[in-house]
Amino acid sequence: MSHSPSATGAPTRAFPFPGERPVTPEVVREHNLNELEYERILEILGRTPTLTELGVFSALWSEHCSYKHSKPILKTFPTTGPRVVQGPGENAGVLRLAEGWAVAFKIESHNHPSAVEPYQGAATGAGGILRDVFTMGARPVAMLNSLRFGPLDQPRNRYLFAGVVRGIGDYGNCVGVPTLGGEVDFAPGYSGNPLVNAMCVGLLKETDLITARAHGVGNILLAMGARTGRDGIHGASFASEELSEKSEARRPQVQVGDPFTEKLLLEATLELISSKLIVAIQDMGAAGLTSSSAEMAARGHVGVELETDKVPVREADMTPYEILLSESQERMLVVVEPKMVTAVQAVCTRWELDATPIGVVTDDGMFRIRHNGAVVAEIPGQRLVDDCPMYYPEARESERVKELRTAEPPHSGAGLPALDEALDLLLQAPSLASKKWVFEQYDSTVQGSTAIRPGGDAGMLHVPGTEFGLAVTVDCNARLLALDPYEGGKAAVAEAARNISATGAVPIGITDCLNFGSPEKPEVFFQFQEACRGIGDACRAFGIPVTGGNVSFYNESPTGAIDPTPTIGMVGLIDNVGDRLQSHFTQPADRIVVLGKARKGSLGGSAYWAEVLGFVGGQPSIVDLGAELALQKLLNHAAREHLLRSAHDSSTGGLAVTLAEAAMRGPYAVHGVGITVDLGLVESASETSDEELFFGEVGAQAVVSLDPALLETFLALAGQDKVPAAVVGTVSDVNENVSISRGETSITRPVSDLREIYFNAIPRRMKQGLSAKD
Amino acid sequence: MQRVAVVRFPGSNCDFDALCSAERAGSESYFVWHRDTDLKNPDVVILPGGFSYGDYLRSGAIARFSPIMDAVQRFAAEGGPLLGICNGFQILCEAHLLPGALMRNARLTYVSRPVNLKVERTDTPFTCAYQGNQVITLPVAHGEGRYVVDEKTLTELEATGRIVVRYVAPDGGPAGAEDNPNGSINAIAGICNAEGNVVGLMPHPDRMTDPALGLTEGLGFFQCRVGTTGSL
Amino acid sequence: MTYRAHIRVVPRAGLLDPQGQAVEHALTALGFPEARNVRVGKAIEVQVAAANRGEAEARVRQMCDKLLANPVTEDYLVEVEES
Amino acid sequence: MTYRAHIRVVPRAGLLDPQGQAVEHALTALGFPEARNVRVGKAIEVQVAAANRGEAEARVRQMCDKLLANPVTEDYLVEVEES
Ligand SMILES: Nc1ncnc2c1ncn2[C@@H]1O[C@H](COP(=O)(O)OP(=O)(O)O)[C@@H](O)[C@H]1O
Ligand SMILES: [Mg+2]
Repeated sequence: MSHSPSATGAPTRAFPFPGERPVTPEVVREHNLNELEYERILEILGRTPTLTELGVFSALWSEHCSYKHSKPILKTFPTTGPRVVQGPGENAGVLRLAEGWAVAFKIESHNHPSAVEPYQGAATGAGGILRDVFTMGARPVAMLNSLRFGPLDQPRNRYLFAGVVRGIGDYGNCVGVPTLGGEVDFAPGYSGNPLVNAMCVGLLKETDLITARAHGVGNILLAMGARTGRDGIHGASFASEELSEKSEARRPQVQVGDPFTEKLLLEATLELISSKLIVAIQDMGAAGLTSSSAEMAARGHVGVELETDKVPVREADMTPYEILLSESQERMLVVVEPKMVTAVQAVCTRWELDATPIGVVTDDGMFRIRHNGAVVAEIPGQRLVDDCPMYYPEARESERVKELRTAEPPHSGAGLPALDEALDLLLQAPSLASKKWVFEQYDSTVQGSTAIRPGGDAGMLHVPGTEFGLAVTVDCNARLLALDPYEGGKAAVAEAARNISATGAVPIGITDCLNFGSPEKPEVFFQFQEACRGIGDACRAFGIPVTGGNVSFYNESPTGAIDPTPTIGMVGLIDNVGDRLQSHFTQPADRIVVLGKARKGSLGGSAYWAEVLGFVGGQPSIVDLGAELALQKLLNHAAREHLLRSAHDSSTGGLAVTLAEAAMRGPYAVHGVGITVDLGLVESASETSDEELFFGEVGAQAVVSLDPALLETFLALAGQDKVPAAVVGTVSDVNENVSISRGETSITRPVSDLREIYFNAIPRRMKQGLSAKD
Repeated sequence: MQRVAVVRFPGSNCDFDALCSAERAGSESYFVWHRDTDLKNPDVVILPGGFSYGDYLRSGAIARFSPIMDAVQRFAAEGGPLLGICNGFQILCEAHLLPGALMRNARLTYVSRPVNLKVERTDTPFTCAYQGNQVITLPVAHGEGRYVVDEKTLTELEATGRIVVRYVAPDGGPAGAEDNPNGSINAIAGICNAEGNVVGLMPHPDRMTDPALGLTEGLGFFQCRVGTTGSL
Repeated sequence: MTYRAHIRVVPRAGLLDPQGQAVEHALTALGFPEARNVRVGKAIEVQVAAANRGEAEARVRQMCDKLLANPVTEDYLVEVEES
Repeated sequence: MTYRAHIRVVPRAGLLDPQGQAVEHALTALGFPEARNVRVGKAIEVQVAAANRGEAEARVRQMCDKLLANPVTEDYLVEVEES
């Protein structure tokens, strides 16, 4: 072993752990490190790494931890603003609210683990995002989830869907955090590579905010929570490769979640933070002890020395390599002043948790690991975390997509199904149908502050002891992104903002979960780059920051890359929860108003073409960010003034589906209501075909209902805010017909039939109760 | 002002909900940790909802042995008003303070939704604020809420009016399959002991007490004052 | 001596077993029509130190009576083997 | 012939078993300190019609592979007896 000084000047030396394999080119490849990266390692160490060191590098330099393909692009997001307390880079972003309150929120993917083991994969995904939020000192008050699966007619997809939903539910329900929203979409591209994105929202007093920066040379590192087993070793690099036979083979031992221990960790962590007993705390997530210790040290510009033999383990004779890379769940790494250790341990004991000293903060900047005294890894810490090579891959749009944008659906004119037939087909498509089957499995009322449950647009909670509330949503229409990633990226932010605004709240920030295929494919990287540009532009137009997020690349299965799916998680603020709007029609004789315009050529990438004509193509609508912003302002304004009885944003499926949803009302309403609507009155209706008018996905559209007596005031307000507003009809009595017309053509269906279709679409397909694994 | 003790087990997650519901109803409420042995002379004791000990093995099976439970048993035996909500109800059954058991929902999945309930007993310390046979809507959220009990006890419960709340149709009529969220026998949602001082139910009154939201149908469960029976 | 106890906790005969029914349906749907009377319960494995098998079994039964099975809804079977 | 199959589905060795852990702690607290390595899984009973015991067992194993056990997280044991 050479001892030539490393580039940092500090000579590093480490001895292979007895029995450890020597580092050969094959071993390097097994660790998903390329030549450039290995060269860099040799240069940093000035010698050949030990296997333990190689494992550490491969984990921290995996896409998941290093963002080596995405960092430059992510830098283009707007991340500042008057509310921003903590932007990207910490466990979660934090925005200032009022009265000393702040909100911490973050979204994470757990796609690959869920593809292998849906129940545990999804459960541990929920667990991880909860920890990201409570390690900031915030109490989790809401969860959301964004899911993608292949079509439900394949048993494997039903198995994954059922397992994922049960996993998310069992975990969040046990910890006691209400799930207030989410989305589920089904498309062929996700067979074999489902997406499981979980978002958590937490509340804290700004004074309790704590960051994961180790400091104070001589301070003690404590391992807190569950013992360390061989779970998920190399999960981080596993998440950073394509799913294949090979990855099946080197699949890490499955991580098993324990929500009970998580709940104890949550309470103990919040108590430790609010009582100011600790210096810093970080969850041992991807790459476990390695990333948590290395990142906390790098952020604080200090070194760490860990003694892996002191780490409480679940299984006999674990090697330092295994202990460092284990992804056992429900573990935290805590930095504590020596004089505080016993006080901290007392709190943990009360919550029936272990807290064991396993290392110290040092002043030499080294990431040093000892096992039974011997140094098995010694790496300059800052370089370990910061010096992974960055990549600027080629970006080129695929020719196929260009062609698809200009393609036309097979049938047209006479060949088209009747409009009411089309509406039925849309309402029974699992992607559009009610997600009751899903959200009934999630506790949505625990903590007693739920203002709006799943089933409308955004969810909402009341911040106890104040007047204000938070609205939360996750949205992404991947079909639009597949056809036009830039407009699709804008559309995802715009739809999330419409969902927030439809409740009367004002958008204040987003977190994003960027699910894409392999960035090494030019057409995928093009999608990534363009989608991010769209997201950034939309946020700038709306004046809201991106406070953090997560990148999930390599979502590829034998059938190729998934549709680009950058899920947008958005938080909104409503000054008085009493002003909130629901999305369903309530009172007979209320007037119905369509906000926004109809547009020619608004069927590109629409659900109508996809679900009814089986055609995915065309140019999606260009998102008019100015019109979106005007609509957001109007809805918020009208809610404040108590002018509206309901508001529902119009997106997938267009106006006909939006009106039907509002008329059917929620799953627990005894009956739906009838409506009589003439869409011919919508602005620019004359320029559109019936299909474009009824099912076009235009953007900047919403459907509201209100007391006739308030109509004039509201229309005046809409005029001021420059939002087209057309009084298109009225709400009739319960159980009557949903009748939507333009001139001669019309849809007329009993609302009870529509409810039957819409609410049973998914239960019908999931009947078998238990689905086989394949 | 009455004192309400809320017992916290590891895994309780509706402990704050119960505490602040009691406060909203004008009580002085405080937590008692499951390892304590003294309830600190309360007027009322609440076992809150949640997943005590993760609900591992059976809901409430492990919590029932917590050190505090001796004091709870004594409090109940002396006629003290004791309320078990959701997991609290499961613990009361495991501890034999109430008859029967709560098993996995008939549909096998966790169920979170609003349900319609008829308040059939209004002379308990927790329902005296409601009118006889009043129909209220409260949320349920549980995986193991299917009430089962042997024939003999069931007959006795019905005969002696010990069904406190029952799942019903929206119009107050007998529950159909859709109205009974877990397949409980006789659509039983909550019961009381022979003396009427111990009440357990699966639905969550503690989640419907926030005036700011205008959702206060559950507040009644926390409004009775010791000694009062019949409506306030 | 240490023994390994295999405990089966099953729903009381006569009691509705929705899980068993669901499994039976699924099996039929998957091409196992010959599967009948499916019951689903818990399998619990415990390692116990005891002077002899008889004592081991007696202790395990106490564990079942006290904690592992709910007499209202469940029956249990215990098998003990040397380990 | 009809046979009765007793299937035990238990968490894979090495995998965390939170439920087993919780039960073990509870047993210790309840005065059963001799209880160790507690694992909690599923006990499934199935009645099958088959030509002979060998076939019955083979079919039941197929049921386990296809539906009853999750190979990623669980191991299973099958015992078949005449009924
Ligand atoms: N996975 C899920 N978890 C919780 N709620 C969900 C989920 N999927 C959909 N929902 C809820 O169902 C309602 C409709 O969802 P969606 O069809 O995505 O509405 P939109 O198209 O307006 O975003 C929303 O309230 C949403 O929160
Ligand atoms: Mg919406």
